[in-house]
Amino acid sequence: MEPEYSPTVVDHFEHPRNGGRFEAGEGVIKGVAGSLEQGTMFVLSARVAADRIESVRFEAYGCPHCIAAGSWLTEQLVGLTQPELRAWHWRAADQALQFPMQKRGRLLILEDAVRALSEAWARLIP
Amino acid sequence: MEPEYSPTVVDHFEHPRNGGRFEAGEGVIKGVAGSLEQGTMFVLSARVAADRIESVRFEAYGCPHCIAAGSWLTEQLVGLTQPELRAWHWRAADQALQFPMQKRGRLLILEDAVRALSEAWARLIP
Amino acid sequence: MNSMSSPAKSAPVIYLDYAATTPVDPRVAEVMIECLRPEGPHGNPSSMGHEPGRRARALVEKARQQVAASIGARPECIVWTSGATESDNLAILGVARFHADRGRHVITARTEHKAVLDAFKQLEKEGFEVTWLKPGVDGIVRPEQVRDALRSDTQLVSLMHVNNETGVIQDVAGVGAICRERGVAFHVDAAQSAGKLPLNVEAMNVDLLSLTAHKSYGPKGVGALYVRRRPPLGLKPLFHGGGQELGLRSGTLPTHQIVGMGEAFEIGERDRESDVARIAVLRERLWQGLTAIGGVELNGHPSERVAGVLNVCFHDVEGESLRFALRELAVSSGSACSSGSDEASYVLRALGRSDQLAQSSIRFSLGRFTTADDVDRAIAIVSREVARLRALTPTADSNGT
Amino acid sequence: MNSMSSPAKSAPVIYLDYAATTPVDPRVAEVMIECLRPEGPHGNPSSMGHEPGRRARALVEKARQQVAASIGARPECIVWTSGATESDNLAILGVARFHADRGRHVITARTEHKAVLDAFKQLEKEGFEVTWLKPGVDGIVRPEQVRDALRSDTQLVSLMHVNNETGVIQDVAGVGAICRERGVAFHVDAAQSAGKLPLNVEAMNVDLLSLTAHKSYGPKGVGALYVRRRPPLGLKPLFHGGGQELGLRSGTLPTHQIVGMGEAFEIGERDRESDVARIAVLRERLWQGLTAIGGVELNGHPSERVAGVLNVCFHDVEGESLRFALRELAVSSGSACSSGSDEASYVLRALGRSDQLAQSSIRFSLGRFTTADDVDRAIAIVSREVARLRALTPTADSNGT
Ligand SMILES: Cc1ncc(COP(=O)(O)O)c(C=O)c1O
Ligand SMILES: Cc1ncc(COP(=O)(O)O)c(C=O)c1O
Repeated sequence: MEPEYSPTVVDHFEHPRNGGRFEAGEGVIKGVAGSLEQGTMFVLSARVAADRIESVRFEAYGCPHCIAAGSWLTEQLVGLTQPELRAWHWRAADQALQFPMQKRGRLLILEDAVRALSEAWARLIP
Repeated sequence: MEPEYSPTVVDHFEHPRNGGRFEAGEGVIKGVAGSLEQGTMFVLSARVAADRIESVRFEAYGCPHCIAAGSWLTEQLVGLTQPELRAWHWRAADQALQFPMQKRGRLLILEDAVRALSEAWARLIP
Repeated sequence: MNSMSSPAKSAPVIYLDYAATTPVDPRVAEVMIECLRPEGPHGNPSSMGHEPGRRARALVEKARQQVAASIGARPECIVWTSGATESDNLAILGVARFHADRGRHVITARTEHKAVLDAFKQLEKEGFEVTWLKPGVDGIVRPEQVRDALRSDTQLVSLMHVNNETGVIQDVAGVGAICRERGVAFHVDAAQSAGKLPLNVEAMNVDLLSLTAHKSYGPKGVGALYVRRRPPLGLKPLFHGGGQELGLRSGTLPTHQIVGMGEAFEIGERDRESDVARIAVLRERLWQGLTAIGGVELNGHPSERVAGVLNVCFHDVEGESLRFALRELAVSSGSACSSGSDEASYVLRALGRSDQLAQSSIRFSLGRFTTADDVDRAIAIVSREVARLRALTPTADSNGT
Repeated sequence: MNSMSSPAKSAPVIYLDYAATTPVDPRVAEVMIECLRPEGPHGNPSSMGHEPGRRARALVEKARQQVAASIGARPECIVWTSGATESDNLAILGVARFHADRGRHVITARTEHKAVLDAFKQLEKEGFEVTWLKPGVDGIVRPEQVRDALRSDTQLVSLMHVNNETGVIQDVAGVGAICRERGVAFHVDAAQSAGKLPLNVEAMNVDLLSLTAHKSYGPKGVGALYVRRRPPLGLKPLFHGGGQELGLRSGTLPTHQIVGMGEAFEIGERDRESDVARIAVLRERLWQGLTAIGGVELNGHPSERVAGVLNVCFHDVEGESLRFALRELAVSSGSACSSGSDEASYVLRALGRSDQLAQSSIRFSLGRFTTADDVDRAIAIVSREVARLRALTPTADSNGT
């Protein structure tokens, strides 16, 4: 059976928000997880100012749910503090995008990317 | 496969000549062979005058080839002498009506009826 | 060899062979034709990855519901096949082979369709023991016969609903109750009953039910097997491949055929009562006409029969000549389904008819498009020809030389 | 669960999935529709006792000649089936089971259609030993591989003519010569080659050949098996019943389906060269358009392939997203015939493609009704969507955390 995609997934897949990445530089952090070989990979990059995330970009390799999740996430993370970012949980994406059960593992890769992002931020702060 | 019938068979089957039998009486002879149970039966009856057959009637129970053979025979036997009748052979009917191979046995029943007719005639002559 | 078998007569033949196959209902033909058009749902129903495939699939699933509804089943219990022959084989060989280690005794009746008989003969070759039930002279197998034949190692009982030659109806619900009680799988060949009798797999306690479209105004070459799913019934497929139909029947699903069967079965069930009522009247009219000829007898039970079928034997007329004489009528002798053998019908023989009477039997089967005029012309032809042939039949006193 | 899978986009999809199934050619539909009309040949082709039956039979036999002529066979060697799945199973299980006592070794290739693979897997369960030949990266099994695999107890070799996923052509004549020399039965699945390549069972030394109508502009649900008759080849039927088709395949013959297949095959052979020439041009146009995108590779041999099929893998695009992005195109990934599983194509895996590349492969298959405009629109869509998705693909330097 063809997997079924919710309207939100279709919308983000068709019109991804904030695709791409920021040039490395002042206030730019990056979080990567997964790999092409694995079939799912996320690259998140964010520009932070003071203690909040200002904007986020994503790259993704994966199924439409993954592409949509990357896109969706870039909007969700804006304004978060570092502790808020660290607390981010995959369930938020699942609720919004209704991942099919057998694809949930891919959300954990997304969570890993967010965690990597928050760690990069942590490294930035001191 | 449906058995195939030659035009002669169809003609005689559709328009049997000389169906029925003569009332028993002076100069009337009868030859019977086969039975209903067997699936094939012929009753030949003939009116003889001097040393020739004057006319023949038939009854038959059997497949279309048999009905046709009975009908056809009534025309063939007219004018025969007793020795000629005795010499009658099933091949004549086979040639005229093209019996399928597996039905040839039924012609032997017809030959038996002719033989019985000729024997009845022989019994009449002395 | 001269070949000269087509009727030289001019009038079109009167079709009274609905039990062999029916014309496709124009309403059914219409929906099939839609499927065959360039703009039709030509995708492969297994190609769920694109719209043409999903469009075809949706139609297949709609038809599945139509067929399921007509037998009181859930749609997921319907497996599409190429016809009742395949359905019978899938049911019988499938269940017996799957459960072979649990028991090798199976039961059926001598008057079943060849598709059932020959599947059981195949099982015999594979080491199964078959009990061949003999019906009474009325053609009916009593449920007690089944009860008596059941053993601890019995795996399967197969009994047809309506006999294709005589139209006699079996008490499948009675047999179903016994089988269910004993936990034995029960298969019913319902090729001849769809659209003629109410069918309900639950009420009849049926585990497997064979259907075909072409006896019910649908297309030839498509059928279905109902397979009980709760509790699931193990079944070995007859052939293997793409895994369609839950692996029970691989092969590309023929959308137009399935759509035709669905429509035919929906119409068949919706119009069943009025169809049956009309056909029963015509059948009665035919029967009255035939009995008036004299020397005719009905084959099979006088009342436990479907409306459309009348199997009659004619005394004192040889079978082949009778059939040839009646070639303005499209009727049948023996089973039309077994390709034209000349043997006496094994079904009528099992009912105790002599070879000779069996051979002089004709099955008249009426259907949705039969008219009173068809029936009256048929009566006239039969009366004329039987009289003509009987006039040539030697009378009893001629016997012996 | 929200279900929301149908394309929201407006334009009708571009059908490039002819290898999954073709639309019915209007000329074929026309002769089929004639059969479905009330005044059509609605009799049962087995009812040789009456005119409606004989009329249907005559059409069935005419179609048999049409199909036979298209493969250089005598008509009596054609057995009607429900499609290539059944034909494959009848050939493979039929021959192996019939001759099981003479030897239990059989040979096929890993890239066969599921209908062949699964029939061989069934043989394994029945105690046969199967040699699974591995093709080269070009998809081709060399005849010498077959020669090397032959043993004294080899019963059967089965090799497809044209692969359904890649379009690659096998040297069946080469394999046929070897099998004939060694007296081993040789089966060819030609579902994908009829109307695309010349077919001659004599010249190719083929003993059994599977055909299906729905890949060649005929209806779904009908096929044929060519079975060599001189010397006769023993074959066990898959199912049993009325004894149609010389006992090899029981069941009422579906006149309209068979007539459709006959017409489709006659047209297919008559128009083959012009069809192929036209389609080859379109295929080349498509290939040029796709290579211009960059990062695309052809799957299978570059020239030993039929005109209509182009199986292409796209680097740096994930498969499921690619397919969803291309949903304005009716194309296929993996085999369309195995009901929509998400696994990587076993055919492409056998050709040495990684799971990932196999999953990012798309089969474009063109046919009689494909236009240059279809191709140009398809190129535009693929270019746009591949570029769009690749823009989101992380570049190599992002690896690692
Ligand atoms: C009772 C019964 N079972 C099975 C069949 C076989 O059906 P099909 O022709 O669809 O294979 C028929 C008729 O042919 C039948 O009358
Ligand atoms: C090579 C090949 N063999 C067999 C089949 C099965 O044919 P059918 O769908 O007619 O059963 C197909 C396609 O489905 C095929 O492409």
